[in-house]
Amino acid sequence: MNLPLAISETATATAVLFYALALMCAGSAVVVVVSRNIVRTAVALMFSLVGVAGLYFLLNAEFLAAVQLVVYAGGTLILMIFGVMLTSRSPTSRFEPSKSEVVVAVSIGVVLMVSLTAALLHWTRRNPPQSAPLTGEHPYAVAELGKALLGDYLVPFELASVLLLSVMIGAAYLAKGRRDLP
Amino acid sequence: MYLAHAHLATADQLIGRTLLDFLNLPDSLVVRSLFGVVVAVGVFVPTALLIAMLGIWWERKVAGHIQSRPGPNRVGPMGLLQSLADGIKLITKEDLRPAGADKLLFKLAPYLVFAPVFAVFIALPFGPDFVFEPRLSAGVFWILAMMSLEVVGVILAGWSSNNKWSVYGAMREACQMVSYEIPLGLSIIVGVMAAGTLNMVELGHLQQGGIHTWLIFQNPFAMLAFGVYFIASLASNKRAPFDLPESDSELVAGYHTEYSGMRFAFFYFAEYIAMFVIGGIQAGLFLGGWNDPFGIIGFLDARWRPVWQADPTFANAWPLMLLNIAGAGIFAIKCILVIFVQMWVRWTLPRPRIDQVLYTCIKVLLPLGCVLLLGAALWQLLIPPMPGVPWVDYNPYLPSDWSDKGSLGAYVAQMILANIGGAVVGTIVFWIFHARALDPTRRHKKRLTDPEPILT
Amino acid sequence: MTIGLTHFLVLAAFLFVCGLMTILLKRNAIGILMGVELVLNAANVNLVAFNYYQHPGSAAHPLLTGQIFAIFIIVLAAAEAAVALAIFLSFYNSFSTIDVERANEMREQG
Amino acid sequence: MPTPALLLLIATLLPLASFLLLTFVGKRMGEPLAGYVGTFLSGGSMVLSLAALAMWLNASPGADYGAGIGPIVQTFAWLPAGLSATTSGSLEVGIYIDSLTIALFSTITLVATLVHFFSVGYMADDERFARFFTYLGLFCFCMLALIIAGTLVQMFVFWELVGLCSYLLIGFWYERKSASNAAIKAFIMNRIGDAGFLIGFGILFYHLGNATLPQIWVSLGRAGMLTSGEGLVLAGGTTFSYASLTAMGLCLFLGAVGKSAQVPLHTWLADAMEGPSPVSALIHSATMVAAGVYFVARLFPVLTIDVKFVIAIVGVTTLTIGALVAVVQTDIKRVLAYSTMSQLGYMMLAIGVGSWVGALFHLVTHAFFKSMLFLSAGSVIHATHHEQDMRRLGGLYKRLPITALTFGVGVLAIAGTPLLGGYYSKSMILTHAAAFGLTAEAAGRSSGYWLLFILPAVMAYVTAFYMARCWMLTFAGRPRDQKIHEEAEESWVMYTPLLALMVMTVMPSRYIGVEDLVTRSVKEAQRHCESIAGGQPYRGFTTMWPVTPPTEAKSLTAGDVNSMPDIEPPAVTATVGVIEQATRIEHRWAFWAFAIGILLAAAMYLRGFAIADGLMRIAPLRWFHTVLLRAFFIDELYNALFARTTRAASTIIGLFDQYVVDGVVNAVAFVTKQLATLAGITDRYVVDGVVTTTAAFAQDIGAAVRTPQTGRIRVYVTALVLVSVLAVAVTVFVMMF
Repeated sequence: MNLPLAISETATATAVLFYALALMCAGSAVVVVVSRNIVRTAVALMFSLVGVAGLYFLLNAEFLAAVQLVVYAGGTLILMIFGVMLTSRSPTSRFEPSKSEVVVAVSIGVVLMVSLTAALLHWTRRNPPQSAPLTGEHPYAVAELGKALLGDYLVPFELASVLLLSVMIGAAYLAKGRRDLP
Repeated sequence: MYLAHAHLATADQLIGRTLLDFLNLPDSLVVRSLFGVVVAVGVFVPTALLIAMLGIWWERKVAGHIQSRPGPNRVGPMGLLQSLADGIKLITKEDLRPAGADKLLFKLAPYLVFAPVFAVFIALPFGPDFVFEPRLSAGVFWILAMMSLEVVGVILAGWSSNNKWSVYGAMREACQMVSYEIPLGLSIIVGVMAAGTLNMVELGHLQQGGIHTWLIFQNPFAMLAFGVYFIASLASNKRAPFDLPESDSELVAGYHTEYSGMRFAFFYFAEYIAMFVIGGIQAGLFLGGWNDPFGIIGFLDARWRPVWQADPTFANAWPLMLLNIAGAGIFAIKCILVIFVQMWVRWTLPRPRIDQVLYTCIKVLLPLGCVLLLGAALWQLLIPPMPGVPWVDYNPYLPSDWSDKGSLGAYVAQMILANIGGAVVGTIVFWIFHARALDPTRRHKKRLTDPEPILT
Repeated sequence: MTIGLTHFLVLAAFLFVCGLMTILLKRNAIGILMGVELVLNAANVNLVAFNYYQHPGSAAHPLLTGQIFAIFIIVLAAAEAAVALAIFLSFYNSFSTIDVERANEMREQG
Repeated sequence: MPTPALLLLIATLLPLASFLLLTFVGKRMGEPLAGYVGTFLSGGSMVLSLAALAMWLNASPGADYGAGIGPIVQTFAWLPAGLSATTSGSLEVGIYIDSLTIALFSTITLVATLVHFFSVGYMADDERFARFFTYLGLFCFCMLALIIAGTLVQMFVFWELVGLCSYLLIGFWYERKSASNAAIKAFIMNRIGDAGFLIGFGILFYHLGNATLPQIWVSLGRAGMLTSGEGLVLAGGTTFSYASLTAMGLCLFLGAVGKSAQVPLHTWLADAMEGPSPVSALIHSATMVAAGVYFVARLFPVLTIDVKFVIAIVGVTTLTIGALVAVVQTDIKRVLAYSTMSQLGYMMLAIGVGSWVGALFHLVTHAFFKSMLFLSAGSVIHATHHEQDMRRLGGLYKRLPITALTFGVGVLAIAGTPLLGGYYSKSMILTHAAAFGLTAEAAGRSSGYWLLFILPAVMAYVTAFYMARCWMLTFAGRPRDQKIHEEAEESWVMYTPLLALMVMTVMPSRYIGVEDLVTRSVKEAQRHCESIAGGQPYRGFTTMWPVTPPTEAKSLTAGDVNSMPDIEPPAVTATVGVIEQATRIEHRWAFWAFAIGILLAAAMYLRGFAIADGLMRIAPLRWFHTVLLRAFFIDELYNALFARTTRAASTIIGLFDQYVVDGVVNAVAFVTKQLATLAGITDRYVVDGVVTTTAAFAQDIGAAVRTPQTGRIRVYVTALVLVSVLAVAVTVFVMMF
């Protein structure tokens, strides 16, 4: 339903969407940190990943968003939940971190967040964006991505395929376990 | 590439603009958002529910006929309202929650199953303009992504039920789904490669020149890829014979053993809507989308659309609207045919073991998919396909148009393949009716299993 | 209000911090892996946002470096998750637990 | 892509498909299905090649390719790598297809298919049946890819790969020590040659980059007309001096020496007969060893005069040694191996004297009759349960009539009987050698140049003799081992390919167009080079070198002028007389070689070894026999030169080590020991005190430091993160304020 709209309205729509998605990402990320149940952690992570996929949509990276959903949410996360199922004796098994660890981790987090935010604000004030984002029809069509992947980035692409092959073999070998031993 | 950009730029505007003009509403963000919500709630939700209910009814009818019994026939004409009655029963049922279940996840899971399947409707093209978001440049991939999210809900349902059968179902679903996504993706790529686009609307327009321009008949590998996709989609939607996650003879009801009432209904709805969606992908990607086998819709579309684009008034819009409605009907028929085959398979074939299911995927479908991908790529390299949109850039029936662009080989090959495909389907249909005609039980008017009439 | 690069960067920073804290706090190995995934996602958001706002290229030749980096990172993350889970399974087979605190056999005892 | 090129590419890839298929499911297919699958795919390759041949011969007049019209040259960017300045910056691969390519494709695929089929019978009951066909498939793919290659990079890659296949197949029965030794020997000998190839290729690459064959021909086309001290000025302005051209040519030729078993790297070929007979037929007679000749022929325009002279000399030496040694061998396959070596020498000689067409013509005819001979020998060996020694054979024509027939036809062909394949090519080579002598004489050169005609002519008699001897000893006379004789039987799987090859040999090669094809390929290459060079006449293929510098009046065409009416280089008229004269000389001196040699052998070996044993009583002959039997002691020479010297050197170094070095070391040790005693006393009292104190200190520190080494990974991670975060925080705040 994309009729030509005034710029300000588009910006408002983007802002609304961004804050909604950001809330989803950040909220689920907090749940990931806080939750004591590993399966709930995984679910929260899924929401966070889906939120990031939404952000990709906002950034005109449709294909990347779909990749994020297929590979991360549909593949990696399932794998992790599968791992959880295989490795936990009871669904409620949980290991609590100690009080001191919580204190240390939280203080690290706060310090890092504060310093990163400060640096970011500092940096953006110094370096305002030079070029405006592209708008209009299909600025990042999938075809362009495909051409880039099989053109300029051919060698990394091939390397990644080799890596995946070796990972596949390695993972299969590791997970097979040592059945020859008693 | 052969992007039908001129079409896309306006495709989404036909309905929106015409309606806004008709209702005399201003074009603003609020109105547009409201419009989107109205379409989603007022059109898609009822459509989805209707599809699911009709699907459930039809499944029971098909099962009945395959097993030589009539199926539901008491509630409404031909038992059509049976699903509605079941729905009412489910709503009024108690919503049970097993002790020791993870309450939050247990409640969340049905929605997680249902929501992604519903989200697929964003990209499904019911007609050249009956699409919620026509400019989704990664449309096919988006559908794949959404279908792969569904599995999370299934796994959580199984896990949170705190029931061994459910967990087994969930684990089976996990490994089955993660494995089958690979042949699924590979076979889709074969189709996509023949077209050169991922956008569902573009795919539809590229196939509007009659049956021989449908992507399934682009090359022999696409035909086989269609088969691979069909099998893999059965598995990824946990349809029989790959219904291991809920296999009722061993796992009670698998991952949804503990569910009842409306939450159970959600799982059921999701399954039947997913069947429709899978049919929709097959129709849109391989079977010509909303187009009829003779290319009439495409021909009219190519005639009328420029008129409307030049002068976007309601008078010029309604022929296109009618065309869309016809297209939606054809699309639905194609989906229903695919669903019928799914059901046919379900009520015919026995269920394999989980290791056989994975064997089928890893050692049969996956290598086959790779070979098909390679073969399709080579085929296209050797026999260049026809570039451009049928009826817009060329006449799909005129060999001279094809040979002008050096694609005469593709014309011949596609014509041959289309005839082969038609012959195969025709043979199967003939055989079915032939077998029905020979069925001894049909000679009697009344079957042994027919129910006694209810005496009033 | 216009959404700019800074918004995305701050969000990514927050995700990064959350991921880091997950790594620090979880004793379940798979939980740690999830933290790593969160960290990688934060980096991806950064890359794509930079691509969109700082180096979009021209309409005729859009630059896609950031997106391509992100794709590679997703691929690598998937590979890493596969290997890590295989290691965890084998760890679980030897220790009957997934608690990384128990993996301290390399330490000199006593 | 033009259709013939496409067909040939698919024909190249089919054996690869066979290789891949059999690698993965070959064992499951088992015997004999795996063999038939390999045969089928190879046969498909053959059909495609023949189809390409037909299309090639009937190319439409308007096309820019076809027999006598022009080659198909296509290049593809393979890897965007920014490698060289002369090409588009990416490593390119390409194909070069002319009549020669297609002729060789047809030959190779035909022989390969028949060998595949033969092997189904020959390798029956072998435990690695499928593996054999896997290797054969890989070899065929590499060989065809080598033939179709358009750049030297590709040539090198597939050159090495055919070497690998040769190694694998020679050592196929690696349980036998001799087989695995022979494989290693072949590999090492080839490695010496390949080192030369690589160096030569490096010189070429330095000057021209990764150029395609026509580019090389055009850039260096005048190499054959240079005299020492001159140089070629390349397009980039750099100069390719005569010295480096010669060095390049010699190095590249060294590669061919290794592969084609020329002196001095020839010793591996006879040992390579340890491999199964079909392998000998395919690799070590028809295809791989001929690849060296093919390679040198492809590089013909860039060879300088000196290089060609060396090639001619090496060729003559090889053919002489091979023929002489073959006379006394008693192992049926070794006779054939030395004969192969000798025939390859003929080809090399032909290239050396500028008879480009003769060399490649002979290559093709030789491929047919020699693979037939080897397969016949294989049939004999199979029938006699792996008996290869002719002293225990004899009289087999009764048991193996068809094999005797095909072997006999092969003998006639190689001896140069008129109307058979070998006659035309051999007489062409000899004619050109004679023409070479005539030209040299006319130019006032030494009469030693006539040796390049005399030795080959004499060896033609010897060739007929030893081949006839081989036939007589195997098939004629009385059986010398009754048991072997009675058990011998031939089967249809084995003799069907033999008959097919016999048809190819009996058909007069001149009239089935082999020579014509080869001749036309020169014309195609010339036309293509001329179109690249902007219409200038190109004479890289048509110079004959002893007349230097080749002025317009004296230069000669390489091929038989009469069969190349379309090419009219300026010097044709001047050469007609020479060629005719040379033909007369050749007819007078070498025409009856086949009859004389065969009759002599028939007379001598009619009663087995009786006459030969009589001759052996004469001492000088016996000595000569020993020299020949041990192949001029070249293996022993290498052993003495290289192996023994190395061993002797190591012994000497060992002695030096033992007495000189050890003595010094011992003396030093003694002194050290005395000093150490002194130092020890100091140590115990002074240093130890300090050390003990330090150690105690270090231990305390270590204990303190060890505390955080908990072995718990999360603690480490926390510490790591803590420090990094602190660093980030400090940096940020320093930056801001």
